[in-house]
Amino acid sequence: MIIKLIIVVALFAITLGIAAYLTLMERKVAAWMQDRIGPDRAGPFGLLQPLADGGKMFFKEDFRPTNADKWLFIIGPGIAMFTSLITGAVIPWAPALKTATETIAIQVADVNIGILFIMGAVSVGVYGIMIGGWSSNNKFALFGAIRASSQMISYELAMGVSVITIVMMTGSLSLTKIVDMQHGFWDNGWFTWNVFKQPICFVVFLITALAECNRAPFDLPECESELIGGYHTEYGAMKLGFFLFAEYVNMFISCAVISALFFGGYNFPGMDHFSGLTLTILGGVAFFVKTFFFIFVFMWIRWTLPRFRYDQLMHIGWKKMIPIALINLLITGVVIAYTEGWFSKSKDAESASNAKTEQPLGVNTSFEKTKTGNSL
Amino acid sequence: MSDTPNKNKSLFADETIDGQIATLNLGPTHPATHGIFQNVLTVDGEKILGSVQTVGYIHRAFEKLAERRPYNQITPITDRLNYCSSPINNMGWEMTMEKLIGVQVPKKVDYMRVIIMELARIADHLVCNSVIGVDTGALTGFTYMFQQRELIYELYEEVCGARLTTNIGRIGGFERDFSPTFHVKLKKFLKEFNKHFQEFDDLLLRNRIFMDRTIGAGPISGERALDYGFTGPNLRAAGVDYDVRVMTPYSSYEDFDFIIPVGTQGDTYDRFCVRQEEVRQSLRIIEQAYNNMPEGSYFSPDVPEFYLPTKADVYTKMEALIYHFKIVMGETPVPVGEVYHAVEGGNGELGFHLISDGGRTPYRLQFRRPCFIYYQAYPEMITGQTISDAVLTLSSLNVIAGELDA
Amino acid sequence: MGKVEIINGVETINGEGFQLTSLDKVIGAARANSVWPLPFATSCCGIEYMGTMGSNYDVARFGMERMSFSPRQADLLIVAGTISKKLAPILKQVYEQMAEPKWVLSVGACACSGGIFDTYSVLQGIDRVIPVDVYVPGCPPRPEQIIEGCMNIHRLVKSESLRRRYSDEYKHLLKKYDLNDE
Amino acid sequence: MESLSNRKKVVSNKKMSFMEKLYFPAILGGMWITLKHVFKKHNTIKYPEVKREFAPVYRGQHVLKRDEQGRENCTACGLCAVACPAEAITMTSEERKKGEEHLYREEKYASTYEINMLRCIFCGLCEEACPKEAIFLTDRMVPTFFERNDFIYGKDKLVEPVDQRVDISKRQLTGKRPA
Amino acid sequence: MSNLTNEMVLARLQEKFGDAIRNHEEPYGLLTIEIQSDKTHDLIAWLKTDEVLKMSFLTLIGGAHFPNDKGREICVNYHLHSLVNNVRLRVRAFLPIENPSIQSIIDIYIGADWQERETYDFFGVIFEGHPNLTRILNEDSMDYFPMRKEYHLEDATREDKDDRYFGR
Repeated sequence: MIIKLIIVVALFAITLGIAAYLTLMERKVAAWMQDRIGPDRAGPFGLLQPLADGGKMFFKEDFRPTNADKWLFIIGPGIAMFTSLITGAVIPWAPALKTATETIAIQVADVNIGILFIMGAVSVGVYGIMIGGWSSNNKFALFGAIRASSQMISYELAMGVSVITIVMMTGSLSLTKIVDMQHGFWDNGWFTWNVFKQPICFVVFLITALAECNRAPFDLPECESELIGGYHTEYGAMKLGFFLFAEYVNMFISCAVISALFFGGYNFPGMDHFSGLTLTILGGVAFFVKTFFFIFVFMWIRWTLPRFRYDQLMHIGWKKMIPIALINLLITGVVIAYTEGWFSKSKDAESASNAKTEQPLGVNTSFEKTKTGNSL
Repeated sequence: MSDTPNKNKSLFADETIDGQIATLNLGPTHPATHGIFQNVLTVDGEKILGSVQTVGYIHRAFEKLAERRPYNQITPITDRLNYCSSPINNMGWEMTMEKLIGVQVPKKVDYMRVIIMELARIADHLVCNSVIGVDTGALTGFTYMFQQRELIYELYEEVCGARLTTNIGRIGGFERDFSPTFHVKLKKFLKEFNKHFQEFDDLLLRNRIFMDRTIGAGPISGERALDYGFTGPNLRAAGVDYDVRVMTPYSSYEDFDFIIPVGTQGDTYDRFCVRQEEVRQSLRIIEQAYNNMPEGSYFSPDVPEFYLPTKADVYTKMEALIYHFKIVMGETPVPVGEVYHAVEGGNGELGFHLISDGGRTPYRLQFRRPCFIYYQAYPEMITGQTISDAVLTLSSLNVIAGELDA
Repeated sequence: MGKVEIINGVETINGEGFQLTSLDKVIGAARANSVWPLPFATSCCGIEYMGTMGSNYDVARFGMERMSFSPRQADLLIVAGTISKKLAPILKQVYEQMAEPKWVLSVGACACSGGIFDTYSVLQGIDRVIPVDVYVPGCPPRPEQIIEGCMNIHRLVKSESLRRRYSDEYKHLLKKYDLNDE
Repeated sequence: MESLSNRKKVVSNKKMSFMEKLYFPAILGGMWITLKHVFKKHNTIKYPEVKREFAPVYRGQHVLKRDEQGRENCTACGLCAVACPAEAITMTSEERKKGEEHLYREEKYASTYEINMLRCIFCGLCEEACPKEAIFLTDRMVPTFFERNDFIYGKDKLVEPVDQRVDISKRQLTGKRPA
Repeated sequence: MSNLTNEMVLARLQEKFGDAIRNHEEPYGLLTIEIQSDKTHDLIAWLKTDEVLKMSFLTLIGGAHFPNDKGREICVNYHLHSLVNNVRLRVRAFLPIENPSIQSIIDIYIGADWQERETYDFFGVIFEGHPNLTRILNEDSMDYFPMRKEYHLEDATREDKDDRYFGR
């Protein structure tokens, strides 16, 4: 129990710290790509910049527009922040620490529907933006909120379908199981990581993750040149800070999920030579390296690409991403069925071991129902 | 979306699609306006039904001011018209004056002017195109191009001593010859610019996201554009190859070989492409002018009553001293007459209509400000499009507030 | 989050508004390194401000690259360019919409004094409608001068007591410009 | 519409090739460009520490020159004030008295000479107008101040100190034009 | 490009509009004709459609104020341009200051809209038939036409200036 508490607190602190420093990283990455230096005057190499931003926002006048809905205006950023923080709970950050007496999972909760939990929490997150944008009583904010919600709904579907593909291959919704399935790096003449098995699925997931995080080229809800600030136009001080913070936390979590689902999470080549604490630490390092690489990719994309237009965004979401994801799902299903021997006459393939793993297809259908039910 | 040019002729669409109609204030301080002007959009969701413009937020009474300033003090005022390419304005005004007093400047001055003016055109188009990039969300191209623009500013600085509002050149020539540093910097610029420019081009031009965004955004047909009085790159994007440099050559533009890039539909992508190509053509012109620069004086010796004598002469020669005082006091007589002179500014035909009554100040000086004239087409161009298109159209029209409001 | 009231809990040496406490210093330093500007760029100086944002000068080094076009989020109002009499009420409105603490940087001759445009339509200096903290001369100023102006703002921010915004002097200042306190 | 110049060339190509339709080639190409810049040396001038060199003819803060013997060149003729489009220069002239020959070069001098730096647009017309080579714009910048009144530059700030001469020799391109 | 000269243009114009053309001159090679103010609209409309002249581009509309010319105080200039022939033409009409009204050409050139509004704003020229003849650059509350010669340029509130120094 105490260990769990420590993990919770540590995760909370690390997430916040990383999110804070991601703002700095974003500014630095942008600067490097633009032949600039970036923040360098707040502390050495600008390392105190996030603290300065936080300090400033904390002591800024807290402002509420006269016509805004008072409570919703406050709740909005709260929801955004809360949902983005709780998603980290189900991510396995490192290989379980096996001591002589017990096995300590470096994870807050190994729920067996981990990935479903993340999807659910993320889709609640949009309410923060919607409420915030709507309650500000500002047209630009409202536009941002509308764009955010429709974008979330559209891209969640494709994201869900691409996740299902992985779930089908793994046979489990638990993130720990998905990660463990990708053990090591090379096995049976092929890579173990899902990205090599499901490259299309990965691309779809990456794109939808960008959209879910409102990152460029999908940053329509707050696109500065059109909507001034989008949903947070009327927000100032720490409430704005919450929104911005939530965005970076979301990005961090998304990248962690990407590396867990597709890049083997804490697995790394040659991990079998280690054990115990070393393995845990090295695995954790591997996980964070992967995560940060994807964060860099996110930023890299943001500072390179122009953004879509609203209707093009919808077009891509519904007419491209979802069909691609569905076709991929279908192919995967056929391949799985084939390898499992469903097409051969003998029913051996439906062995006891297979039946134990929670009936992949059954799970999928129920999962999809929940999803559609949610979003419509 | 709307691949066909906008057929909606009325400023306001009467029929509405289902849903509620809202008004949205684009400006005065909206980030997309890059300057200060207001558009009140009527929108149904993201779709724009109509727009009402308000301009005049930085009306500075240029024309009235010009009636109160002696001729040689008007050059600094013209700087502030289209401040992205102020040397073109300066030289347009100087050429107008030269036309009025009837002086032929040496060929070398013409070539020097061409170099400076084309540099200004490059700077102007770079600002416009990189800002289109910013408005689509790609900030990085903007920073690449601004580094190049900074080099152009350094070149101005070598010639005249200022970066943006240059006050470059004088009636009858230049205030000083190109310095050795200028030559070094210009050569370096000519050598390296293309590489960086190509990079910017690669970043956006054939990127499908960018193409999807810009193709069909804010289109206008050639006929309609002419009706509205479009000139410059925006008209050429609509397919009409009207260019003052070719139609009524001034400052020896007839000596140079360049093509006039045109577009087809007059949408944002056309405007972007036309400007990109114009930058390349300008570079070609600069190279031609620089390599064939004739020998000679950098000012016309024929106009002692307008071109300041050297300081050394002022101290030693009575005549020079008198001219000096007369020029500075603005007491030199000018012919009574009426001149219209047009140059190809960054945004189109920049005209100077000068009525002189022989006094020390212009009797009436009217600027033909291309922005002011074509910006009125904006509501028509965006009707039926989305807010994002409106923003892009605005930045691709390159509406410069200083020129818009005068 | 209500209004921040922490300041009252910190003891100052003699209780006066302009005496800096150590909290003042920390917060001042934080604020100074994170001044988010609202570029109210109307004309020529706006282009030069864009140049300052560009790679060659890079205001990002001061933590100022996040443009806040929404006045709620901005700390520094950079008025760059001519303000005509038609625009003056809008400028005032933008200033009023900004949340405390806020500063104003007046960039260029036109914003500072009307510059060359001594005409019927141009406001002769924005300090006729809003209080200005730092003036930057030039027409337009070089990016160096704009950075210099920003650094002056930073100095001001650093040395400003958290209490100043509640002081009588400040209220008097706002009253002079006919601005609401809240 | 027929061609007006016979020089026109359509430059925009809106047809996308198959590869371009796929989004990814151009996106990856763009990302490659930006990645290359990550490893490039930055192009920033760290302003307060590093200063970019201005052109010698840069039009910055004014200086009122003294001659070689330390006498003020200005004779308060007022040409600079007349030439100023921003009307930023004001002065009052005074007759030079006996015993002041070491201070002022001419018989008349400016007892007050003020430039309103907030009005000034640094166009350089005053420098050109001056028949006595007294006023020059230099490659120094006018600093920023908190108060409006600090920008009225009087003679105390404009006249160069005898021991700290402002070098304008390179600017004299204007003054000593080659024929 | 045909070689249309100013003489040919003038001859064709005089043939068509005869008496309405009061005056003509050629300052700096730009043919300028003065036309009766009530015929301006017809002339410009005809010029746009004429097969020979093809003056189908409106370059500029502007005003000028000549307070000493009684009955003809306000002048309205139209600059037209035949892009095909590359010939420019300046058409002007004089209006009395008591009733400076002239027919709007917005139905011929939609681009005349703002230029007419600007001319109204500056000189108070009433363009009959203009759908929205309001001030464009100045505030609506302004009660004079600032470009007329009798009005001052300077802002009355400026304090830091002493006119004695500037010779104005």
